[in-house]
Amino acid sequence: MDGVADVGRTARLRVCIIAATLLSFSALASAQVENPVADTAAVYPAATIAEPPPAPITNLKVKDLPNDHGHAFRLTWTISADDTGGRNNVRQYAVLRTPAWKGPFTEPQGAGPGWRNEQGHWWHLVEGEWDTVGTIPSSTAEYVNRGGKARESSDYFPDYVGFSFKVLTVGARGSISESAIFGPVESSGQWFHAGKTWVVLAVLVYGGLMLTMVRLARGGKELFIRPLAGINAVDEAIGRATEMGRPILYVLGLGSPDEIATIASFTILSRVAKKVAEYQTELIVPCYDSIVMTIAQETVKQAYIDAGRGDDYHEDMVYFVTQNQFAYVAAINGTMLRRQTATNFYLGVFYAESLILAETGSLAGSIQISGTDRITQLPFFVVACDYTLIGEELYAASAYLGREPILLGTLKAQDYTKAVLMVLMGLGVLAGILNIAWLTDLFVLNI
Amino acid sequence: MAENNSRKNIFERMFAIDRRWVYGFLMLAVVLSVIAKPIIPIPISREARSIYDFMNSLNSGDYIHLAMDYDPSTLAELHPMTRAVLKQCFEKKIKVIITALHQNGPGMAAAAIDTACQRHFELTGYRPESGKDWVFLGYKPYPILIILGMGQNYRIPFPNDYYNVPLDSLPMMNGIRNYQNVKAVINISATSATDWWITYGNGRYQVPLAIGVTGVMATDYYPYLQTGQIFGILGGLQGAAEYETLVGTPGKAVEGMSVQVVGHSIIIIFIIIGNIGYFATRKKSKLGL
Amino acid sequence: MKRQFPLIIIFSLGLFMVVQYFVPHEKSEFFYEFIALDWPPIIGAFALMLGVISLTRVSITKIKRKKEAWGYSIVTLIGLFTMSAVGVVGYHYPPLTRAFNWNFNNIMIPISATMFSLLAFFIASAAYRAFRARSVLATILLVAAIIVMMRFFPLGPLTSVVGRASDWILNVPNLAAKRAILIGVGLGIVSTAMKVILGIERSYLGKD
Amino acid sequence: MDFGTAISNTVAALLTLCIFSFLYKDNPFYKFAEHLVVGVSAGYWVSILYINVVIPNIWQKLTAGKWWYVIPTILGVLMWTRIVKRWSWISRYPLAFYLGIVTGVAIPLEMQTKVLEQIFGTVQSFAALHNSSTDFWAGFNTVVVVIGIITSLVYFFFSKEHKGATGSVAKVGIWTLMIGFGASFGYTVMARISLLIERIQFLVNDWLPGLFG
Repeated sequence: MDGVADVGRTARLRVCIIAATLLSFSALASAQVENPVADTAAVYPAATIAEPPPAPITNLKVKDLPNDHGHAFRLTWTISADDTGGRNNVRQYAVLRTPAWKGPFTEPQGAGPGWRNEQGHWWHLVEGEWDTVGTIPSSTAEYVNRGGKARESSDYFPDYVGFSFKVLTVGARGSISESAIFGPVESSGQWFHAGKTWVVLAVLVYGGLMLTMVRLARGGKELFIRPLAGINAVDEAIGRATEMGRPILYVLGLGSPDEIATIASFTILSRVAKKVAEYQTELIVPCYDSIVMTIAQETVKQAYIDAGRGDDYHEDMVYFVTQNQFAYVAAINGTMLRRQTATNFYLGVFYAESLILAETGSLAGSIQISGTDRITQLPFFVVACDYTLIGEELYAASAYLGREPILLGTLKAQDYTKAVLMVLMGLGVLAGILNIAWLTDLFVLNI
Repeated sequence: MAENNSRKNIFERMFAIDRRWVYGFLMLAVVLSVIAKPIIPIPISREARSIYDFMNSLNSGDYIHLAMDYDPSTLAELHPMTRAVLKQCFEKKIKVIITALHQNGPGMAAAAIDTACQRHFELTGYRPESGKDWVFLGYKPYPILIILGMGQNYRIPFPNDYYNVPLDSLPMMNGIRNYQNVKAVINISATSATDWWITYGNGRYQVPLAIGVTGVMATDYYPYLQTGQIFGILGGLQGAAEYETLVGTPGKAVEGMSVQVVGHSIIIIFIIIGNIGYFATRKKSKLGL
Repeated sequence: MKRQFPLIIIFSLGLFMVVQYFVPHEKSEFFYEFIALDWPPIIGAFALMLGVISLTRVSITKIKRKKEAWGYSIVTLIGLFTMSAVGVVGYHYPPLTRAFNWNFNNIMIPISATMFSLLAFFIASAAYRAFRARSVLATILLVAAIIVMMRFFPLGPLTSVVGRASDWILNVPNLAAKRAILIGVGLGIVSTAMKVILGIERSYLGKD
Repeated sequence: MDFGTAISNTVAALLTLCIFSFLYKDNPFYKFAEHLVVGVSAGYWVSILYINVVIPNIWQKLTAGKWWYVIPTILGVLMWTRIVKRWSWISRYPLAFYLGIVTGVAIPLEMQTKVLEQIFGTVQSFAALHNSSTDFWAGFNTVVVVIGIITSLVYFFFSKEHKGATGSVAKVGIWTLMIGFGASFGYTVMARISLLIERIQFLVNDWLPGLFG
């Protein structure tokens, strides 16, 4: 749609041009605001009807778009006096940029100055010529002229080249007034994104805390962790099973051996096995994953040896059932009902099938202690079991029992970070209540 | 004490019945209510309306990205959402870029697009075409890196579309580089792909994001709604029914919601009976917690 | 050599990706786009193929050793080979894709969709026998659950009351609870990622 | 409904009933259907990976002269050394390449979206109280939310004994968490039942009419 019509032929021709102009206007009005591809065709029609041009826009400012990979300018201005005021006849604004930037070409077309080889693609910089890089509806006071960075894409334009801008105010019937020219300005990419300072701070603080805490824990420093109600529940449940002389069932869940919840479950299993060895109660550990089974066997054997009952340990306490979700659960239900287990432990990674376990267990009248970090399973465990270790409590329980330096250090680092975050949030909320604008504006991420 | 014992064995017998009776009862109730096809009014939540209003505010020719990251096991809740969104896009001539980042999902996504085009053809006589009205990019492994890749340029992870047609030869895709050319991403998912869209899609590229998720996950995403990281949530079958009503094609989800009333009532009655029995037989919690 | 070099790769790549997030400049985007985002899907394809290979191996050993229920492993292998043959060959010989789509629509969809619908029965049976208000916490949970479950019930005048109560539960206490959990999960993911990059956590390397 | 669809629907319906038969008891039909879907979906992965990755991202890139795509392909094949015990250490290199990228990308963004954004969201909800539109209820709810967040965080705080003041704060925290779990419970029940409803809709509305239609 080239739009530039040569006026001054016969009257008939003028009429159809006016009609065409009005038509193109209606299409323009409905076209979307910011066309991603800079529309190089001149879209403002020549002034066909004597119409006093609307007032031009004032104090145009152009600067490189900050915090980006370059190839972008941000223009701001005050809208024309005739826009939503005065004669209110402003249809739109058009942004023009000089020098013109034509391309990409495979090789230079003709001798002339201004041919630039941009990584194998030829572009032509034409001084004194204007490109239209954007049209914006009325009552908008800013525009981002964003170019691509790939040298071969049609909307690419180079960094570190002085471009000047002007903004045309286009009247309802096509009359135009130009703003003052602003420039030259160079676009460039930044090496640090200022808006992400908060994120850098948070990552450095948390990383530092993590490293120091893990090193302290490895150095054997006594890091305090509060006693957990969950651990008392575990001990009480074992005690009750011994009174009733019925076996204890320990289910490590469906997780793979490297998942944190499964690792935490091994630590608690070793404590349960140690107590079971002391009280000489029977322990049953059906496993879903063969590697988890081997690790569980080693854990239980070691716990028996630590309790001085090495010879009481026999291999088939910990056995592999199957790798199929529902079949595994069905097999455990059978064991629960057959052996009338007094206490059932479900600690580790669980999915939707955990429901059937907890239901059969409560039917068999056994005490049930569960713990998982799968948030979607927690509601069902809470209402179906006697006690549930919720998410991080499972990690805390294993850190409390096992004192393993990495887990302990990480837990303490997370605790202190949460403390810092709570103070930060308190400060922000206070600023919000007292309406201290400059302080609450700090608590914003502009990425 | 005798009276307590007799009450105890009534409830004991009641709860000791074989679980298959419970299954049979639920199955029968659902089958009957599906046949009866009752219809209940569907209240529209703010979270669903904000997605509908946003889509309505788009002009024809705008682009949106529909990310269908689910597989057949959850199509009951999520397929009606996809169909309703596609219907709205085709009606308003909004161009749709579609991806399916779950390895069991692409075949189902292609089928969903086909039925949506067929329905649009039956309504308006025009059949939306690949490359003109919609583009289906298909599946690639490692969703996190695919979401980041599309943030830089769709062509990095997807040189071709699902039918192995090069992207640059699709008329709709020229001038479309990454999320800056797309008005919003609507992620319909049953997996943690939703978390990855929030963290790696909206978190890094600030693309406006709305989600349609299964009931299991829906409540976990309200914090993101408050911070504005997402601008709408369709929660499970209810979200699907709301969107079907908003788009004006009440279908499987709306019918399903009426049957849900029966299903939920059974569960609530079971919980209440169960607890009456529990308190009646005075089984104190053994640990006194 | 077997352990040191992978740790160096992880440390250098991980550190670059962390720093790259804060450097919007064009130069930092080159490696990010053309290596970090372009190559992994290719590796991912082979990694996923690994899962299929180990499934085949497990099924074959089950059949060879006549392990319990080995007959079903034959069904798995038949399903695997026909589907992949129809799919792969189908790409070059289009009429086969009809069979590929037929298998998907009439085998995968019905079975996967039905598999998880079993959970509705397990919830019903558990609701009847296991979901007890045995503690204060369980009571709060059940009361909130029942209110939320009745949010779309047609209760006449009561509908809007229950609806607004459920809406309040979702947007206030649930928002607070899930936001606190999110903060914990976020810190957990970041600490695990840091431990992997700094080589503190090496379990993925396995035993050599 | 034409003959072909009736046949397909019958196959789908029979397989659906095979899975439902598990409700009665674990039986050969259920085992058959389960093992069949495991095989078919594995075969489906092979085809999707071939059509969606091997051809566009490897084959066409190599044949288009971009030889450097050989490097990720080799790294991918090295991943298969995990099968052979003796060579499985080689698979650490592709794994290291992938893990390095994914963990590096995760650190800043998870911290930003799951931690900072949530804290700032709460702060901004208080700052927003001052614009005219907020009524009493919005203020009340914002206060309840911030109390809920702080008490829940204190519940997950392990460095200080839950006694006295901290104890009661943590108690309010666990109550908030329980209401949150109640909401999840309610929505999960809806999710599970809708899967069953859809299957019954298929059997009753699509399959049966087809047979007797």
